[in-house]
Amino acid sequence: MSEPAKEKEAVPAATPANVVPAGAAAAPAAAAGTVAPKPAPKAAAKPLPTPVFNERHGKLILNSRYWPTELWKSPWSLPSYRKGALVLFGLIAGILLTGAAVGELSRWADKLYALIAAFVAARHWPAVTTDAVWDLIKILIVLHVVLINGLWAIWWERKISAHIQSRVGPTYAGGWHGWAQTLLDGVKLLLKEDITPTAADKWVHALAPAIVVAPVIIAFAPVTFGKQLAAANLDMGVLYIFAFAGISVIGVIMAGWASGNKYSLLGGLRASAQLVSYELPRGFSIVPVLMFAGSLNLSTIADAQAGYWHGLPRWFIFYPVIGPLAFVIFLIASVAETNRTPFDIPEAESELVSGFHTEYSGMKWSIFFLAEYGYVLLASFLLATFFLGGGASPFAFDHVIPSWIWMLGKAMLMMFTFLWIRWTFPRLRADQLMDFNWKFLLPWSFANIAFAGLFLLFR
Amino acid sequence: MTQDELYSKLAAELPHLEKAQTQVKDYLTMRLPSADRLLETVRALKERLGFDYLEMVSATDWLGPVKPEGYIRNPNPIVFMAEGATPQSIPTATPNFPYRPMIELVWMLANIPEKIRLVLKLEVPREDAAVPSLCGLFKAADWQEREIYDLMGVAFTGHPNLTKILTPEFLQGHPLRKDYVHVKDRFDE
Amino acid sequence: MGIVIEKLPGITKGLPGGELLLTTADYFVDLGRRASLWPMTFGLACCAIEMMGSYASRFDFDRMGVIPRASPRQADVMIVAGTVCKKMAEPILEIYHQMPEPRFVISMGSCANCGGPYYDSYSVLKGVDRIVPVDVYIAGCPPRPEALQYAVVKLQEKIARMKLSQAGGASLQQERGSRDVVGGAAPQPLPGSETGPRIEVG
Amino acid sequence: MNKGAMAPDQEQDTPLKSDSMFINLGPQHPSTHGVLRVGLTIDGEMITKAVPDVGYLHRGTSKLAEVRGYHHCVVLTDRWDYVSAMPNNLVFCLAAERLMGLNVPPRGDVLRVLMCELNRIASHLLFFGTYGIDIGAFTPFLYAFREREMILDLFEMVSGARLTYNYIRLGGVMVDVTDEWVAKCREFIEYFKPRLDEYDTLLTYNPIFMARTEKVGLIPPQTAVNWGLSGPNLRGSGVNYDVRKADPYCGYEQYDFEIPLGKTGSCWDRYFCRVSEMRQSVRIVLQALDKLAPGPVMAPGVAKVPKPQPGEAYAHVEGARGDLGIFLVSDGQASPYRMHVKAPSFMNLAILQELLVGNKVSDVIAILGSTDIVLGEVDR
Repeated sequence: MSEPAKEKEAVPAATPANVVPAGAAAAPAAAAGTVAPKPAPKAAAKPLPTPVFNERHGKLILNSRYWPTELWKSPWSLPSYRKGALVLFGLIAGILLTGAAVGELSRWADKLYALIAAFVAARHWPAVTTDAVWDLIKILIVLHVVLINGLWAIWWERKISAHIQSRVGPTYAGGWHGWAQTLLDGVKLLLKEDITPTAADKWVHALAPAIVVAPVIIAFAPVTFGKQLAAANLDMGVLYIFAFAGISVIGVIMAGWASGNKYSLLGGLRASAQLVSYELPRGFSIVPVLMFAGSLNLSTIADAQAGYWHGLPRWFIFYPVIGPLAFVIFLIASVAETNRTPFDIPEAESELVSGFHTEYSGMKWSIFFLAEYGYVLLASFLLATFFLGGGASPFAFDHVIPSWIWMLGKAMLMMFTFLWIRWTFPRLRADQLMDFNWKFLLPWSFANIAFAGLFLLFR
Repeated sequence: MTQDELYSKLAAELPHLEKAQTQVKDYLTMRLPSADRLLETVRALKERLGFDYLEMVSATDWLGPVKPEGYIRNPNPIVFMAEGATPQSIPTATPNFPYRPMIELVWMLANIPEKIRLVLKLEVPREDAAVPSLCGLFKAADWQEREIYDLMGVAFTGHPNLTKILTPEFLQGHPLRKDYVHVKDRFDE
Repeated sequence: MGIVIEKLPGITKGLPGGELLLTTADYFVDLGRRASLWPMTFGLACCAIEMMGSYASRFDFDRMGVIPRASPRQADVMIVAGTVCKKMAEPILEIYHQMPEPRFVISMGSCANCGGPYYDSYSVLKGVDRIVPVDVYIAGCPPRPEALQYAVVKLQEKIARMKLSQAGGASLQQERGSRDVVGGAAPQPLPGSETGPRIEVG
Repeated sequence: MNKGAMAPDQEQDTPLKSDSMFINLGPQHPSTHGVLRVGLTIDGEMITKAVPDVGYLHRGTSKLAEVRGYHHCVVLTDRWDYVSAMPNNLVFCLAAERLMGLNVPPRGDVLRVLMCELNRIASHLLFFGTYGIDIGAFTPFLYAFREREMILDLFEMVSGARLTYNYIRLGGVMVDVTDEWVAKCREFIEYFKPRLDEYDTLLTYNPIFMARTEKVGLIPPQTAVNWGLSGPNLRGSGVNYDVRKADPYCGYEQYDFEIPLGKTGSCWDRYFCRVSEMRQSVRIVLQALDKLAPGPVMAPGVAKVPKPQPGEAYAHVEGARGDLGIFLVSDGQASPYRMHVKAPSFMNLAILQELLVGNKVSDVIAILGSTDIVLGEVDR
């Protein structure tokens, strides 16, 4: 907006012939006939300087527009890059130091439990109250992990995608790097009109978001957030997670069916086919891990990866052939399970408008996103637990940084991988997606089980 | 192939074609005497002379200067102009210009390997203007003929799907005809 | 949430200290609405390219929290970017009706404002405000991305003045009943809808 | 009539199979690139019938041109193919100049070529970006726009506008460029060349992208010619037809460049033709910059209100989308008596009704995107 004003200042004589610089006023009839308001009388065919349109404007653009040419030659010469790297380093260091100061969370949990027990004992309440209160706290924590993750992950995804795409992402909301963006989005969505289309099946339409989001919250119960840090230390934790995570697909199909929209229906159909198919390689890919660990308990699996081979951590991903293969298959299948690019055909924006949630508005719609990011977090924690050693430190000499920091760091790394994939790849077609699953992922996950069996046999 | 070569070739192969009075500048322009020989001529051009690329189908209404009633001339309150004022020039008739109640159809055919093009012209009367469709020979004619039908009101006999293509359904008349008068619809208030 | 938003302010107003409560609520609600104006990806003509330009790297609409949504159900603001032809008028009306309250309309470019260079054309609607209520007009043919961003800033200023106690926080359109056809035109089978295809099938 | 459960809203009594479904793609849809509507009859995910419906952006420019002056008509041309407006200006000016018998000075011709080629790059960049979105990759769009903004800056420096330039006028171009502009243009080209290789790694040879586009939407050369396709859509099928070579204008015969051709006529070939054309355009731009010799840019004696002699003229140029032609008739008045636009997008779109049948819904988007239509030009 300020450019024309600036320009006006720079031009001393604002004549109607502003578009024609001074040289053109006396230009030959050649050009003046079309450009100048008052054509000069036809002079002799003497070549005069050709008019140059609005030279000042051109220079203004020349000097004011940002071209990333310099950036491309040497990004580190830019002070903002150096400053950003410094801030990032400081943040990481701060988090590590805080972690070191806090120590293991399980220790604090025990203390808190003892405190509650003492409080209950002092009041002469029945002893079961302690466990009830303790369970309630755990439930609330698990619930809030999912909710806060939604706030965090969406903001993070927008920032990361922006920086991948040479943008900056949310900046204004909340002040510092737009930290409040998701929060304010939530406020808006909460107060948005909630539309149920006339063609929709009302009850199913309203129930679908709940059925999508409830399993992911439930599935977080056995997830270990660090050493001895799980809401419920289940012996069949892996099975439990997979069982509950599989329920969400029903909600997706319900949403697609009940919306009364053909795009939604197509989205729902695609989702059902895709999610059911990718459950299989996802499940089979971790069978080698279970074979090595000999347990379905997530804590046991994490503990089985403790220790080092000559400095290299004994994580499953470092097992020759078997580990990386299982990791890649599980990662791909997880991306597919969360309906994200390149497997986002159920909600393919350029094909099906918004897929199964086309007809959802306001809070109901945002619940789908809560579920999606919940699954991303769940998959990240599972990847960290199964393949990256859970809370184990990657360095043999490190005894300071607590396990929950490592767990969180690894989960965030995995989450970043998810976002990175999302903003890099194009989308597969439905049949190619199925081909990829049945002809590549599933056979190789079976083969991997065989490899693991042979490995165990001849160890 | 140059235009002269093409002309001599045409004179030999298709003697009923004659050179048009007004030539489209820089292109050889031939005139068809009547509509019945159109299909036969174009088929010969396509199969024998290799004009297999139909570049353009156009039509001109030679009735005379365009009627101002074809334009919406409501005084628009947002446009700062005097009541009823119109900024465009209102076309007037050129003296001694042969205006006539005819529609002249123009086809431009190209021979891609030979890098030569040919303009075919055909005049039909304005009332019940109808010419055979070239859809059977060129798929390219499909939409172009529909466009001419929609805007100019020339019926192409034998066209598989001769319906409106560009104008809205409630628009009456063919806008590019020179005597088109705009009928107000519900969006014009 | 509809009931809460529509009925609660009236009740709260009568309570002691209710005004103060409402003012505070207004602030946060408007903050949320201001910070996340999601437009529809809805391009009509030339202006749509400039609209795409404003989402893209240099102008980066995401800074203001503006991200395009493909479905009208999830959109807050409709940017009418380009020439509104008569054939397109009815789909636009329908899309407007599909958007949830509170909803806003930005008329981008001369064509959408008043017909622009096509002011005397037989097939162009002379201004989108003949069919939907417009909040912000942008001049230009086409307007620059900066102008579109300025329009969003202006719209944010307008939203900041919205009050929960008036019309349930929605704009005045709700009172006027914008769910009905604005402008007195009778509801027609819409060309863009799936209920009245004009295309032959079979 | 056995109407299917999912198609209760068919107006026509059509013998649909019981499992067919009618889908409206558009007029408001993220991937129709404007206001196109395609009525799709699908069987599962397979298209059995596709009917494109255009006219949602019909602005009646042919009619309007009959009351506008020749100079004013250039303004109307900007808005057909709004993604690459320079060739639109050029083609109208060429036709009008033929009517009036004007000769453009050499520097004017070089500037015209320069601007048209830069605009071709800008247009193909937009295609590259939006095609990425169609296939599901969002990031290429942002990269393409980053580069496109630079070209728009260059245009803005010479014409003052970003999209609708009105730069090429009757008898030449509006104004000359400065030396700084030339330097800036060279800087852009230097920056842009490596970016093209980057695009290849990002999208062109991406396995997923190739799988989505390589064997999809095949157009054999005969079909392409018969449907009157032009531009990269025709050349993707291997037909060597480029107006710049076949019917040179503005001195294109003096430039050294190649016409990239596809092999099978698949979506990927059409895409690759455009990406390769960007490289060729870069070559032409560099040659044109070298050719810029001092001199006038506007022919002398262009009247304020030109009234050409009665006559007819046809001019066509190779726009970013193909063979863009104008048929101009004058009866000696200040406005064209008739202006017909032969729009390449219009022709490229018509083939969809044949091309889409038998493909999947996902492929519809891939095919539609690969034809690179601009609805402003389709409907005019």
